[in-house]
Amino acid sequence: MSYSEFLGMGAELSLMAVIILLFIYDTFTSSKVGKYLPITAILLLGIQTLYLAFGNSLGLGGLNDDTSLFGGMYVSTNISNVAKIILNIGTILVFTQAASWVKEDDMKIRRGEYYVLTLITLLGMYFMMSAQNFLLFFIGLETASLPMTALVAIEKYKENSYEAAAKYLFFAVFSSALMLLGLSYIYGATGTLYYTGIASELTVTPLTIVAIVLFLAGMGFKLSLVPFHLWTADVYQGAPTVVTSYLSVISKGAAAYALMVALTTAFGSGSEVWFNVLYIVIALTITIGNLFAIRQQNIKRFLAFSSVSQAGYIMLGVMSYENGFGDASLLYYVLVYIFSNIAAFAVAGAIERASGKLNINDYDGLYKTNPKLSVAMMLAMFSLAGIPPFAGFFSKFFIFYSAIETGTIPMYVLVFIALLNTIISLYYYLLVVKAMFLKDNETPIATIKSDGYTKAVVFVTALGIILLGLVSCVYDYIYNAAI
Amino acid sequence: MDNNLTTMYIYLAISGIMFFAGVYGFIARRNMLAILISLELMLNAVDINFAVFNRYMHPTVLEGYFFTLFAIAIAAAETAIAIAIIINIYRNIKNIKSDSLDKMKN
Amino acid sequence: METIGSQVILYIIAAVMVIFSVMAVTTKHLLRSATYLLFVLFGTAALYFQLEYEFLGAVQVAVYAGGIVVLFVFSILLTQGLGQNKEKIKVRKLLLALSAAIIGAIVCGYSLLTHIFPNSKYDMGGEITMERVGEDLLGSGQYQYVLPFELISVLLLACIIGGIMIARKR
Amino acid sequence: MDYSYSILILALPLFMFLTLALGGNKMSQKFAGILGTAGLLTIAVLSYMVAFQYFGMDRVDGVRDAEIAYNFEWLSFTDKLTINLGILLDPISVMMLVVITTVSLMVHIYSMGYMHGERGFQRYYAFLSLFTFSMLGLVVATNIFQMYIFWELVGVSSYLLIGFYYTKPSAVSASKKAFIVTRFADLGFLIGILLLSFYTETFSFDQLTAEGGFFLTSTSGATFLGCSVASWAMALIFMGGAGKSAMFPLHIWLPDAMEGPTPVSALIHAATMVVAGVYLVARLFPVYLSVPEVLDLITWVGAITALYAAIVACVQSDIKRVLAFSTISQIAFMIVALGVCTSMVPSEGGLGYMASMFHLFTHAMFKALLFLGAGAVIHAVHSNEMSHMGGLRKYLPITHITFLIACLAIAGIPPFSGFFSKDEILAAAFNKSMFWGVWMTVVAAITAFYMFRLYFGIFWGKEAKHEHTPHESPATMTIPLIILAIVTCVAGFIPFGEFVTSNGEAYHIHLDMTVAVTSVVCAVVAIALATWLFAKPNPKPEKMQAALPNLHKWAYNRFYMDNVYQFITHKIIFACISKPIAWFDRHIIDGTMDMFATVTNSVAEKIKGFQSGKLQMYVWIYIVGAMILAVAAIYTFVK
Amino acid sequence: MSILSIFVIIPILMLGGLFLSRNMKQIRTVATIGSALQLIAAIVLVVLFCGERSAGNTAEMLFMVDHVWFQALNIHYAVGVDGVSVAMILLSAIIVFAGVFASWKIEPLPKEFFMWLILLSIGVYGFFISIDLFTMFMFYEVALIPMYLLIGIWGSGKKYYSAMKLTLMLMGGSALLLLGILGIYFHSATDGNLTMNILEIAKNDAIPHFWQNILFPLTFVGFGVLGAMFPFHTWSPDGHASAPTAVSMLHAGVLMKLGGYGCFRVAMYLMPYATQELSWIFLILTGISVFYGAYSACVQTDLKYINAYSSVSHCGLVLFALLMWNTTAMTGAIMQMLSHGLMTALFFALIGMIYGRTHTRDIREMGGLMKIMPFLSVCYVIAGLASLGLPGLSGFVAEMTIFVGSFDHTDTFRRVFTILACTSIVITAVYILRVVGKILYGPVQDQHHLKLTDAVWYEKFSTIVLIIAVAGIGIFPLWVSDLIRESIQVISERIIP
Repeated sequence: MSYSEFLGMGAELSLMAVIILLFIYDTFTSSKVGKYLPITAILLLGIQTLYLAFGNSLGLGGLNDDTSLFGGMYVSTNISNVAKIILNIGTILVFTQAASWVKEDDMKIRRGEYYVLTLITLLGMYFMMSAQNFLLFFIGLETASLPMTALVAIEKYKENSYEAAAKYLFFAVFSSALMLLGLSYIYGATGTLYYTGIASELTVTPLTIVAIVLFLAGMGFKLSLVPFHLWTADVYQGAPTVVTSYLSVISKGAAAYALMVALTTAFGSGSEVWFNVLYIVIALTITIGNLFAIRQQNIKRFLAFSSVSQAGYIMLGVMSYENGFGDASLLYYVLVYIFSNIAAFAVAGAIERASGKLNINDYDGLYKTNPKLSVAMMLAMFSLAGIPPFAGFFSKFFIFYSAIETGTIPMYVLVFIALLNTIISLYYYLLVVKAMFLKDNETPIATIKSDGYTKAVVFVTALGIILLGLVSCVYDYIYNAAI
Repeated sequence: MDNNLTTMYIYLAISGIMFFAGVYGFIARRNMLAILISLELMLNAVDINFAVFNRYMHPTVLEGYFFTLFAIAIAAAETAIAIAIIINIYRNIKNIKSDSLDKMKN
Repeated sequence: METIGSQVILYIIAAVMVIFSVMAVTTKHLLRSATYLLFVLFGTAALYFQLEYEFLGAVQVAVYAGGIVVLFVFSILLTQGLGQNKEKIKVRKLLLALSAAIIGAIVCGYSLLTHIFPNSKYDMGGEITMERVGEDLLGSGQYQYVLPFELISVLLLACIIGGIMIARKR
Repeated sequence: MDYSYSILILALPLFMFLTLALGGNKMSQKFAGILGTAGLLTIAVLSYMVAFQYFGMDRVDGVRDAEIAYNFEWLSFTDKLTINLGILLDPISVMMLVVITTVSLMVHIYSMGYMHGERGFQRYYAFLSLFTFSMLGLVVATNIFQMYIFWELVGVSSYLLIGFYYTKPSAVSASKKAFIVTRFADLGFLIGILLLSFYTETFSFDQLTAEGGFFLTSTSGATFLGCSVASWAMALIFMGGAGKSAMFPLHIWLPDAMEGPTPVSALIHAATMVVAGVYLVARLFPVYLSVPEVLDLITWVGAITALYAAIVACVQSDIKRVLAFSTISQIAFMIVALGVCTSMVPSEGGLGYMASMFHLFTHAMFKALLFLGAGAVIHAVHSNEMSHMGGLRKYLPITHITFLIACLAIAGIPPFSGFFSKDEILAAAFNKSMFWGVWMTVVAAITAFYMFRLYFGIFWGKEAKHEHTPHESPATMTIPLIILAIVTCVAGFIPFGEFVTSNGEAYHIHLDMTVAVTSVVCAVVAIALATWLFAKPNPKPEKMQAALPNLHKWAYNRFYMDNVYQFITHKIIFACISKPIAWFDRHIIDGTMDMFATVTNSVAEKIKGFQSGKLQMYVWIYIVGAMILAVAAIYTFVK
Repeated sequence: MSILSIFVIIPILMLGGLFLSRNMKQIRTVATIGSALQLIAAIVLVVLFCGERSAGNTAEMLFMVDHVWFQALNIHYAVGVDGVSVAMILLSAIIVFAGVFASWKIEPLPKEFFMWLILLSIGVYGFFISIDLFTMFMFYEVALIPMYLLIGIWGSGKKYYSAMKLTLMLMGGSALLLLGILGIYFHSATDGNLTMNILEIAKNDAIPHFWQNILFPLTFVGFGVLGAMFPFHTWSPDGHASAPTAVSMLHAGVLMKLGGYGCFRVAMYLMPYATQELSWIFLILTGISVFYGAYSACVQTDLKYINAYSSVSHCGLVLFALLMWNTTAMTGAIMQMLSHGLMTALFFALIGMIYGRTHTRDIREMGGLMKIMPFLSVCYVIAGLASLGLPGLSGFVAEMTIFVGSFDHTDTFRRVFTILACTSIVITAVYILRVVGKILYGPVQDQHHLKLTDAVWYEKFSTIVLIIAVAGIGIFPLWVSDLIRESIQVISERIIP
């Protein structure tokens, strides 16, 4: 029993430290000092991110490449470290976005909880991504989803918030029950829950097929893959915008990475099964997500369906697990997606807070009154749609690139379906642009005075959207970690 | 087929029936607490699976055993949160019917 | 290991569990549902005992039967007025639910039955001593679970925070 | 020999065009007119110099060598096929230079009076210069593609000049018609060029017409629809010529083209541009000789046109139209003359070539004179209709005399120039066969008839009422008339055969007395008939008209050729092709594209219901979806 | 840093300058100076290029620069030009320059307008200089998307619909393209050294025939959509009709050329086998385009629709000629691109100016404009004459080169289509003269029009620049054709077995 192994988990320990510090800070400070909580959270997380990024090269320890701890239950690699950094960046952005929200009277008393719970979900995701054992994976997953329920319900007296929370919770538990069923079959068939063990024991029988499908269904819930996505729109709409943006990017990104690790490591010998199931699921996800998005009027629902279809694109990276580009492209996609989606949610959130308006129609003529927000929103839309020179184009291209590299005709077909869907998606993204730039409005939303945090997040995300693609070092960084 | 295996199937059958009874309840019941009860059935059924597989198939190490143990804890945590939310809903709208949760739709 | 007696007991437990789990989801009275659930949970504990997982059975009884069901009962009493505790199920919904359950059951049953399990190694496990449970739970090697144990403590903490935050008045 | 100054013949008019077009608005009308005329005078002088120099040159081996004064590469398609721009001087091109510059000079002078005070006077002179440039470029072309280029340019200048009165709808539609019809013909020309050049791998005239059957050897064997490629190519090229020269059935644009100012009609639609077709055939004559079936076709087209136009001319009342049909008919004479040739040697069946060129030359002069005279008449009475004229000889003495001279010339009365040239044509036709001889003699007679009908109708007959007394035109207009009349009188005595023959050898013109006498007798009879009918006001014409109502009606309506075209363009091309295509595009093609959008949208609308907001429904879909996937996977992967 | 990158850098600097501009004057200054610099750079490029060539530099592409961009994915920022790209760059520079003047008084949001316009031009230049498939594709899409806003904000008529349709259809094309490009890339070498560099792909010539037959249609149709190939042309009439003047100019003048350029640079150059195998299908389609566009134009009543269909016809001719894959026809195709670009830009500029005055584009409601606005009318006639192929203007040389080249095929199929294509020149004359006759000539239709004024200086400047270019090519075609031919030869020799 050597507990020194805990010291090998630099990422998780440092995050835990951040959580504890924030917890103490929130609990034991007066409200006067307490108002600095947002910036403290951002700074602490920032420091932790820096540690993740540079700790190794500075010799701080705890971040060794390819550490396998606790009897192979936990593995930290360069690429998982990069994935954590990416999630951290996203979380920092969300926190920045949240800063002006938690200052509101209603939220003031719950801001401590907000930060602590969010970071705990993040911790759960860390474990989910580093897990090499389905028990740890499952606990990580639950750590990521159960506090999330509380977060969804955080504006608990708002009409939609509790409804969203209930839906999310029931759906989450139901899906984890199904996933557990699947895992139990896996366990029954292979006799172990360690990824490596499963990989060597797994044979394709009806039982394992059902197990894999159920596992996919469980993860499909987190990623909002069709047909497991139906909660998405309702929850996104009902949850506070800040939580929605966290839910739509960070949680999704973590799940995508964790799913990829699980599928490629544990279910590697059953790859033909999940490959084909995922194939159908991706095609459905991209298409159905888009079809639903077309008709949405509420911007948050709209973004929900858009994120459904984006999840399909992310999964294309999983499909190309065989080559080195798959995980790099997936993570890069997630990173770009984080920036684009947070930009969109930040703008939507700012407008919602200032005017209470959430309908796309209300955005008519927005450019006249709020040019900067409109431009940021437009960049986000273009990036999501994959228009160059914005980052979304690069991430889409790379994900298609990695998907096609497998070289089979079905992958060409799948990419083709995805490409056709980019056209549909462009249509509805342009609807937003149209509302903001093209339409005239008698009573446009009045000019919004944003505070520094909102400005910062909009600026940083917009900058990210422009630069992430053009500057190749980002992708290279991820790719070098992946190989 | 060896006897033990038959017994295992009995266990699996029980858990299976429990699980899908839970599924039935989840979809059919209107009361959120009833739905929660159904969920408990499902989780419980899965726990049985793990324990049974551990005992009958792979008894040398206790993986299923511990999975069950942790799953029970998670189920408890989940119930706590769920009940908190249900109570919150009750406080807001004075009922906990699942069909009242359809304010948000297309 | 298998004795006639234990077989008979198993069948009885099985019958009880099946009946009560079905009744738990079909009865119209919520309180009865909770009670039936309690029986099922006890039945599960009994199964664990049957499998010679005594510790597991004990935890089951303590956590589930002792904790969760009580929680259920309280919240049922809290949220249900006396007249409200009956509910009707629409036929359409019933059919939907049934179809889902039956399809699922058939798929899972088929897959379980067609899977060729190796011969049972029931006897190789031996008795689970508390020492072993303790060591495995807090050990850091393979098949030892200190990390999940620590993590789940965080999870429970988060759930407490979340639960309080939602349930408290402010 | 140095012909380097000949470049000025092309450069000057282009320069004039640019000057007048860009700076015209800044100039006074008078200055513009004088500038244009002076420029043209210079060009004319240069052309005469070229003619003197060229024809003064000694023959080599009995023929005049073609001189290529300039030839530079303009555009190269392949290694072999290059468009050169250059100046080719040979007997016919030099002859054409003289004709064009002379007539153009006359027209320039004449227009100063005729167009005096018109809005857009400067533009008019600019266009005239453009036309002169294009026409000169056409005749000196060294290769068929250069010819095509200038061919198009003359088409455009013609278009611009016909539409000079652009506020007049009839002028606009006439110009459009002229351009499109000739453009259609040019399509044939172009395809012909493509065919020809593909097989011969050259555009250049001297290679195409080189002796030794260069053309034939390279195309032998290739056939299409029963005719050799050579025949097709040459027939298509002739189609271009037929369009420009208003041969039946592509003639319909020319009568309408009379909407342009009358001097323009004189220059373009009588003397120069319309003979481009004849020139084209003459230019490629050695090649045509190698495809006799095409020559037959040419003869037939020419003969039919000649007869058709002559008949129609008999009943038209608009004097410019009569002249237009007369032009068509006369050009057809030249075409027939070329068509009846059977060899390169003038004395052995190659007479027609010389005759054709000769007639081209004389016709240019007297037809220009006729048009300019008609212009003077119109200038005086402000109308084109014969019914508004009559008895004008008193008021317009100079015009009257010169017009009469021209009429006699065209009727083929000696000693006027038309007699000599027409006589050669008839002789050539008789040489070919009796049939063609008789046919053309008849047409010649009809020519005399309608010309004198016209003459009497204008200058004799019943005097129409005039708002103010007609008066003779100013000197700028009469001087060209007089000059041209003089030329008409003497041109017949030019020993044309010395200069221009099919093979370049000198040929001494001698009259074939039988032919000459016959034709003169026929002409005189026809003139007498016209005199009897039209010299004095009398009811005889109406009676004749009543006697042959259908013929008159058909002839008057030009045998409904315009209606046929109208039908084809409006009812078939516009209504049956364009409109359906446009409809198809908007509704089927575009509709399909829109349909993708509509279908997507309506599918989105249809499936909206799945997002019902009901948690349990969601879960149902979730689990059933998962199970379906599982079943599908089991079905696929478990054998 | 090569001269080529200047074409991307100048517009980027312009974007910055526009961003900082405070008033109309500054905006105009930036736009004018920037576009003039581009034009100068383009001319300098032509001179340098010709200089290099005459100095005996026979490399396929000149001024090549290659920076590694995404190492792992073999994506480079690689630029280089041959004669064709040089010609296209010059074309773009001229049209952008004229376009700036044509939108001198654009309202509302002038700053944004110019910024989008310049962004569009970045895409165009970038596309023409790229020799890396990825950068090429990226610039291609950069050029497409500003169209949506440019039409949507500054357009007229049913602009939302048109803008959306245009964008979506073109994006549909680029979806096919992306698939094609990836396919090409992954078959670009047999030895595993995959490359995105067009020259290297061509050198390797490793794409299996089976894949060529799949990828060729993808890329060809992908680019063909932008080249207005039947039946994917319907964005063009609506799009052009709704677009503001400068945008129509740029779009018809330059953007549609991206399609043709891409067709031969990517589809045909890289997949010679499939070009031979499949060209007949596309010959039929493009042949239909030529014919169909011309006939449709005959009965339209909206000036811009007429021109749009005319563009369909002319651009159809470009693709048609490319598919004839011999040096002459392809040279003609490129010249037709130049010619069509210039004259359509001229057309759209004039239509915009006329529309700005009369507020109608319906030819039935106009007449006698020659009297009212002689300058514009004369220019319109010149544009018309160029369009119907008058010698001395650019249309003629291009069309003739095409026809002579196309006729070089002896098989009946191609012969017949060539002759059909030839007939389009007659139809062109019909619809051009119809418009000229209706709106410029004849009596004045609407008495209100009598008060209208003729062009002002910036409008005149814009049109004159274009007319000079049109006439320049028309009168001195040899240097253009020589410039293009050398580069085309390399490509056509790959295709011709």
